[in-house]
Amino acid sequence: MSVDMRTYLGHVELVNPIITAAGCAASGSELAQFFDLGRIGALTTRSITMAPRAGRPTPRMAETPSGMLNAIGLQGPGVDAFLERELPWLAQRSVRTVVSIGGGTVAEYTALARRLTDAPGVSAVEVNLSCPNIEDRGRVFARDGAASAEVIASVRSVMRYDVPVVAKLSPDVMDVVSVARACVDGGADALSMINNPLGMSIDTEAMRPSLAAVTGGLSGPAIRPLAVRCVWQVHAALPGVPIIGMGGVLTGRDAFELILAGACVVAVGTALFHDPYACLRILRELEELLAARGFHRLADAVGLAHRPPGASTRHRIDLEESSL
Amino acid sequence: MSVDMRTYLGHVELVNPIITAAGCAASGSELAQFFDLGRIGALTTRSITMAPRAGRPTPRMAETPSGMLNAIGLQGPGVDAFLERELPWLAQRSVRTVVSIGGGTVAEYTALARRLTDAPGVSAVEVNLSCPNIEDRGRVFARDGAASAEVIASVRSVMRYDVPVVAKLSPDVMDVVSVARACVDGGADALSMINNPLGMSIDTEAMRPSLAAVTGGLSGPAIRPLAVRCVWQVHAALPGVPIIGMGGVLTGRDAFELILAGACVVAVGTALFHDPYACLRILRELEELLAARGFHRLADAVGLAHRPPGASTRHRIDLEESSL
Amino acid sequence: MRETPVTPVQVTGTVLTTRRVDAYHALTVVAPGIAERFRPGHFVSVAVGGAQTSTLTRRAFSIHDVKPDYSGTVEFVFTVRGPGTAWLAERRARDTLDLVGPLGRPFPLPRDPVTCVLVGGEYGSATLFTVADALQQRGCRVDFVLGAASADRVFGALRARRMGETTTLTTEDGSLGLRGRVTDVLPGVIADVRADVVYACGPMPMLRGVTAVAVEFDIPVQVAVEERMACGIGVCMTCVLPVIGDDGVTRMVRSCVEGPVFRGERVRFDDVGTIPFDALGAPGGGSRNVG
Amino acid sequence: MRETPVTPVQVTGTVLTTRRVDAYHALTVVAPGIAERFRPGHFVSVAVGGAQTSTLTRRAFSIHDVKPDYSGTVEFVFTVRGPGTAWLAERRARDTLDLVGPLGRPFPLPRDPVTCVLVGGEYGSATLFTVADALQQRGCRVDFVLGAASADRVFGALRARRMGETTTLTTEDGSLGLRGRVTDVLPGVIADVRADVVYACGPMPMLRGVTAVAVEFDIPVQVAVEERMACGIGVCMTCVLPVIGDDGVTRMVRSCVEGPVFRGERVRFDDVGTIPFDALGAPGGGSRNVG
Ligand SMILES: Cc1cc2nc3c(=O)[nH]c(=O)nc-3n(C[C@H](O)[C@H](O)[C@H](O)COP(=O)(O)OP(=O)(O)OC[C@H]3O[C@@H](n4cnc5c(N)ncnc54)[C@H](O)[C@@H]3O)c2cc1C
Ligand SMILES: Cc1cc2nc3c(=O)[nH]c(=O)nc-3n(C[C@H](O)[C@H](O)[C@H](O)COP(=O)(O)OP(=O)(O)OC[C@H]3O[C@@H](n4cnc5c(N)ncnc54)[C@H](O)[C@@H]3O)c2cc1C
Ligand SMILES: Cc1cc2nc3c(=O)[nH]c(=O)nc-3n(C[C@H](O)[C@H](O)[C@H](O)COP(=O)(O)O)c2cc1C
Ligand SMILES: Cc1cc2nc3c(=O)[nH]c(=O)nc-3n(C[C@H](O)[C@H](O)[C@H](O)COP(=O)(O)O)c2cc1C
Ligand code: FES
Ligand code: FES
Repeated sequence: MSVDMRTYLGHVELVNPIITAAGCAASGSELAQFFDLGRIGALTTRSITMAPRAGRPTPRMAETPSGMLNAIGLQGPGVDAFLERELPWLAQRSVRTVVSIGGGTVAEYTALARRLTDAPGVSAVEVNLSCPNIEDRGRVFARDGAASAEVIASVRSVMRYDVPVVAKLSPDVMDVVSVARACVDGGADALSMINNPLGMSIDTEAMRPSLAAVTGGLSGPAIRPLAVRCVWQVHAALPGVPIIGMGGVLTGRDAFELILAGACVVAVGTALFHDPYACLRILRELEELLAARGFHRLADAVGLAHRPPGASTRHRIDLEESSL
Repeated sequence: MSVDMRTYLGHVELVNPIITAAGCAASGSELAQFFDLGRIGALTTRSITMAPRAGRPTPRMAETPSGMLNAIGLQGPGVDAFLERELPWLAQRSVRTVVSIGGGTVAEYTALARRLTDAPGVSAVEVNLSCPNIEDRGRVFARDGAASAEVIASVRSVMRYDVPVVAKLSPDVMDVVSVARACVDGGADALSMINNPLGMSIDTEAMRPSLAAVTGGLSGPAIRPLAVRCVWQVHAALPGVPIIGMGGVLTGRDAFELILAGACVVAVGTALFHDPYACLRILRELEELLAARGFHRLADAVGLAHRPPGASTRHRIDLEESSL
Repeated sequence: MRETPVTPVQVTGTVLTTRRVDAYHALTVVAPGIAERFRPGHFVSVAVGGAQTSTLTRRAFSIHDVKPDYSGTVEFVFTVRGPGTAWLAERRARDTLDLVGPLGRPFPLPRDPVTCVLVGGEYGSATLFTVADALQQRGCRVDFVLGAASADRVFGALRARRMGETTTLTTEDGSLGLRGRVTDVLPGVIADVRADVVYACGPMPMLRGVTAVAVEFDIPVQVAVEERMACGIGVCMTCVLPVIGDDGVTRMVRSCVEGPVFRGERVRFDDVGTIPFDALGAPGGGSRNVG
Repeated sequence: MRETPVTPVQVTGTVLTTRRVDAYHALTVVAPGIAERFRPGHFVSVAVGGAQTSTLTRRAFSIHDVKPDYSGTVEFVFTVRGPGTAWLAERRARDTLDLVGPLGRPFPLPRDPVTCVLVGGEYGSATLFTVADALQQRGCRVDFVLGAASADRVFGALRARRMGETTTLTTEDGSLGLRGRVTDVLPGVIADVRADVVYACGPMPMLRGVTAVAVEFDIPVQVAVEERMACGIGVCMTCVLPVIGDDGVTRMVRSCVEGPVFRGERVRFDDVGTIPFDALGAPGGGSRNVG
């Protein structure tokens, strides 16, 4: 039962494909109480912003069927405090760290990237494109391929060549493949999907929106079918681009589903709220599933569900046609 | 406990706001075994096409967390058989009928509408815009405001003036409000939302897509937060336009949620698969909820969650600021 | 428009007994409205997972037995496959269960006292005993052929031995009866007993094989198929398979309301999972615009 | 970065007993790891709905009691509000329950044997008895003020009478003790017993009122707040409220890890549900770019 679980984001090797999703693991120290963060592929930070942010008013959360809505509003300490306290804490413990960044203008994203360039301990930068573009009437970058590409190109141009830049996509678009392609053309080394689709719920007692912010991001198993579809479509169109898949992963089976669709890394978000050990459990379950199906390497399973109807699994594995 | 449950789609009065969703009640006779169809607001037909259609291969269904994926492919008897057998059956029983139509070109939608013009028993026409536009590389009409508006304008121009034309929108767009606005500008008397977002699941045993059609439409409670958000946004932007809300309604509470968001009619789809009596149960629960909260008229609850933070419910009801 | 012969009802029944039968679970549920309307071949659909469940679609199970106790009980037999059946396996006496039934078109019964071979695969055998009962009441001779992968998955062997003139068992691993499949022994049984008709319930590949045998002997065969179902009442269109109609035209028909029982030779087994090019309404097919 | 003083653990505990206490349900669960780490004021979070549940977020409950039986049990008391608590109310002895705990910062205890008034509202009272116990072990005097809407919602009146020097009860409908709210009687109690410190747990409006009274008397007050929580372990950022830090700066702090116990006067009760303009990182606030 020894499966080679290593995977790659660009040139960065991760010991295994299970990482935390942005904004779902706070500063890292909270989860470190439960397990050694070095045992997972990487930790993704919350989306770091230039200034400290107090976020949105409460209620920030509402439960929905097999999911939840959140409207946190990128609460965080700002990049200075992040570089002073949170990143060094992770670096000291040799935790592979994907730093998520969020901004309101291309310039702000770029400035953030510049601040990260010399910081030790940045394994990759994930660009959270689901932020309102204050120069385009608050339209979210991720909904517009050109705006997304501009952010990515600018971030890519200032980041160190050996730090992959990951573009995080939203499902709230007409055609996720065209946004993905624009980001790759703009220089993205990898893609990450999906960020939360926009949802809403109403408190039928108060007869008001449940969230103070009215709308919020939907997460959890409810959105997994959207995540699988986005990963599938993008992997089919851009088979060479590494994908971080996420959206409603609760179990090893769910992670395997995203891997079969084309993800080479799987991020766990909402499941962490339910089970602080979720990442390790999912990793174990995934490894067992792979072993039970005779895989020697995780890489051989990536995108495997795309093989043509007649083709057997063996065939694919023997030819080592992995998409990595 | 007597609440006035009447509601209006344009000038068409429905005895109550609970109707079936397109494609979820087959020809009507199947549900008629369980209850008198005259007791619900209306029955929406499956999307009628010009020619008979065999639909998609099986498996056509996969269960997902709090939802399901379907890829039926508009299986149906075609408009001739529909007009010969299904519509007369409904008309004989005085069942209010919303006829859903689906086509591959503007011309096909228009031809369908023309066939319906003189048919007795058509209360309204719902235009299923989530069909691939064969003149635009299969891009779904609903994803493009201009294409949607063109279909609506053409259908509107041939339908009798007293039969409302309802545009059915998809959540898989960058901005549902702009598509809604285009449809209303094109002549839609009402809007219906949401059709199924595109999803996918993979059978991790077979390591293949669960559906023969690979992707399918996601329905059920999982998508209710998307439906509430779309209804809310469109009602906020176009407060005078009647909205048929749908997406994951299982209970009277869920219907009330969509009504508070701005729907004046609520369609029930997937819930019918779980509970053949769903429409009547939801209607009863909704009426009880309204009565318990002191409403005398359903109309007073429509869009009520939009009232400004300070405003009380009473205020709204007293001024009869209903959005109908 | 074909009317379903029996009007189904929805009932919240109480679980009376639960039992294990080798590899299977069996639940007996008090459901008078369903028991009273039951005819052999009917199935029920069951809501699973309880109040806050994330599993929304009903699960279909053939009715194994109905009894008059407590104004009417139904029993079904199942194997644990996924979350729904796992949840059902945890039910205990006095729990409530939401059932809709009886569903589907039952097995048509011959008018005359003919000789019938009843073929069951895995839990499919569970459906056959009420059929056998009805046949015997009409003076028919009944012979059983039951098979499964292994001994613990052959359902109802004892009861078959009690009821049938002959009972032939097969297992793929040889742990009970003859090693092999039911289709290996079926020709012999048909010839020996001079069968007039075959009734079959089991996995689709078995039904295909059984149908082929019956066709070879030129005797009628009634099969109860199993397709993925979301509603069981004919409204969702997920459970279709290609079936040749009386007019010779292939249509994608719903197995929940137009089946699950079909004349075997009418089912295009080789084309299940596809839309045959000559089916009514097939994409680009010649039958477009055929009413 | 503040470290949570106690490391929480996740345990799958067995329900030992279930009981009704007036309007409330109480569950005792065998959870040695949690019981052993417990300090008064801690809470647990509970997974609800079973294997296929659609309710994904954990539910938070104050720990009412811990006992050494079966290597350690914890008990919590709850009222049925929505689907999660409805499901919990259906649990029976021997069912298993997935708990994470102990969570949060417990009540700080005074070094000296001072006089403490413990104020509880509704099920908030359930938290106070382990506090009272710890205080009495340090030689403190304990007086109770418990209130609720009606008699059946006043939790622990009997136990308070046994443990406290004095116990004052209030109900809004006058069905038990004095008609009114705890804040109506609290000034009198504080004055009578010459209280040195107040401990409070209950609904937010009550905590605000209790804090105002304590501030008026210029004595410290420790309140355990209740905010909507999704994770309970500090990773989701949903449970924040504006709290003034030692440096005088208001921050949106997580009540699950930095609370639920706070010094009352530090909580900006009037601004709960908003981002005060002067909070660190408030939109457009003067504190932008403050590290
Ligand atoms: C007419 C009919 C009679 C049946 N009788 C029996 C019986 O007597 N005993 C028995 O053990 N099983 C029977 N089945 C199969 C049974 O319905 C499935 O095993 C069961 O639905 C699986 O549910 P699950 O949650 O365990 O699995 P999952 O795979 O998680 O089910 C997911 C979804 O797929 C559907 N599904 C999955 N497999 C099947 C299947 N084989 N047939 C239909 N729907 C499926 C379920 O209804 C559900 O909607 C019958 C099926 C049909 C159509
Ligand atoms: C630190 C703390 C201690 C608590 N102690 C107790 C206790 O001892 N006894 C008791 O009866 N209740 C207690 N509560 C409140 C309890 O958590 C809620 O009543 C419960 O979560 C409601 O769940 P539900 O499914 O019944 O309701 P729903 O309203 O359906 O819950 C939906 C979601 O909102 C959250 N939620 C709803 N109300 C609250 C609330 N008031 N506080 C926190 N989250 C909420 C739930 O966790 C869930 O995620 C406590 C809350 C906190 C934060
Ligand atoms: C509470 C919460 C906070 C989140 N914060 C961020 C964030 O700061 N940046 C980001 O890119 N995504 C954020 N996300 C989105 C997640 O990273 C993830 O894309 C999404 O939740 C889907 O995965 P899940 O279903 O496993 O949670 C957040 C999600 C949640 C639930
Ligand atoms: C099996 C199935 C078939 C459907 N067929 C159609 C259709 O023919 N035309 C259409 O406009 N919508 C169709 N829909 C979409 C529904 O009408 C509805 O918009 C959607 O399912 C959301 O509602 P629900 O969650 O209550 O099912 C179908 C949905 C399902 C589940
Ligand atoms: S299962 Fe729904 S139509 Fe047959
Ligand atoms: S509940 Fe998640 S941070 Fe407090």
